[in-house]
Amino acid sequence: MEAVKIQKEDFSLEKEIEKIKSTSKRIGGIVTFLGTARDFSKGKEIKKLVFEHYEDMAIEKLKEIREKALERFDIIEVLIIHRTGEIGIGENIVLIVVGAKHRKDAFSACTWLIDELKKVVPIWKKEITADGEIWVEEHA
Amino acid sequence: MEAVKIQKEDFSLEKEIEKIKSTSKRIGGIVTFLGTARDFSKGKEIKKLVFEHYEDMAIEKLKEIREKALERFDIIEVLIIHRTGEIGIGENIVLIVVGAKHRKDAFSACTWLIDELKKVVPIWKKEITADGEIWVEEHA
Amino acid sequence: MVSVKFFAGLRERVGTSEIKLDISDVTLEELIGILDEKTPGIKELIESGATIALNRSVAKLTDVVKDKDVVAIFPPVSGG
Amino acid sequence: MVSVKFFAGLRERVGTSEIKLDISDVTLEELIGILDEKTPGIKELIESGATIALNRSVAKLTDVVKDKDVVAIFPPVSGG
Repeated sequence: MEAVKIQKEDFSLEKEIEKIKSTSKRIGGIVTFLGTARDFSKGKEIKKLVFEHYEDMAIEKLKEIREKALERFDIIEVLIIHRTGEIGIGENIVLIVVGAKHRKDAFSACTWLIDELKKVVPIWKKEITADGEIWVEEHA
Repeated sequence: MEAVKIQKEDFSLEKEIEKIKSTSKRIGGIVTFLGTARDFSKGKEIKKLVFEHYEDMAIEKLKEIREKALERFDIIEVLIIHRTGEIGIGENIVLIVVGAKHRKDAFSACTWLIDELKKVVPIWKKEITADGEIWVEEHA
Repeated sequence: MVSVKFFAGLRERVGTSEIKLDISDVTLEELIGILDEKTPGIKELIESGATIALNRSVAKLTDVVKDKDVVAIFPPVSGG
Repeated sequence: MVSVKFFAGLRERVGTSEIKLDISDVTLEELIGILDEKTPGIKELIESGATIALNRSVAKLTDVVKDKDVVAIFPPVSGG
């Protein structure tokens, strides 16, 4: 099982949840965060998004935050997928799935993981609007 | 769209997520909680679970907590499904899906909803173990 | 006629899922007294931590039950 | 040979995704000085908030770059 992935293609939530479930019968709560492309951001209408990533380092960083989460929280398994390239409005961008015995640990780990991903993983978002293209560069 | 459901059959996460997405292009974060049947609870090995519910009131209470969440949090849509009857180990029990512009609101609402569901919705769980059947009756 | 429903562990301990009572304009406290005369021990079971709902809303012992009302008595919920 | 990669907005402002430098045993600070001589203005771009990674780990300006190392210079990340 590849626990972290960066890919152009869309992903299936159902399949990723099945993967998490198949790792242990001790799982009682699965919390997922799915980030999707909004049509509006800070007053600008968005037509589509383009993601660029630093391939080697981004995968390493995803592995690193996954392992930190497994150490820090009482959880059983974590899967992370981030898409790259062009992403249309309403499409999936990122998926984090956390399986744990108890829901509180799954919620804490999932919240921590997406915050951390947005801080340390070298992936960049460009918003394509009617007025032009803008790299999003504010700090998390 | 039926926003809250209690049903014997399993449900599809993918379909519920598609429903949430189709309600608005403003959604940027979708947080889901999926409760599944663990094989172990407080030192006892579980063979399966049986859920009983007070039909009329359970549906009303699900609608009530959904509406409260929509008032209390800056979120766009909420779907809740709870299964009833016999549920085998590893199977799905409950699904809560929350769509919001921003992830923090989606996480807060989803956590609040599952806590509230466990407190006020008239559904009861019986654990079937090798040693017998036990209704779970501790307070949340 | 008032319908009194029992659920889950309480249903099993009481031994039935529903009791119909030909009463009206009594408080829930009085209704429990009437139930206890018919099925001794019910009062104790209820007092050991049951929730009472009147027409699908959680109720107080002083609430008054009328004809065609539905009373539900159940143990702490454990869904999710 | 040291490879210097640029990403996202910084890549567009610098105008290239990679510059190869035939250097070794210099600090990252010295490397930036060398880049700025070849492409004036890079130093300012980097100092206005870029992250510098050396062999895929975030690095300090005093870290030393050796032959075959990979340096990456990029703006604040915005994934997720």
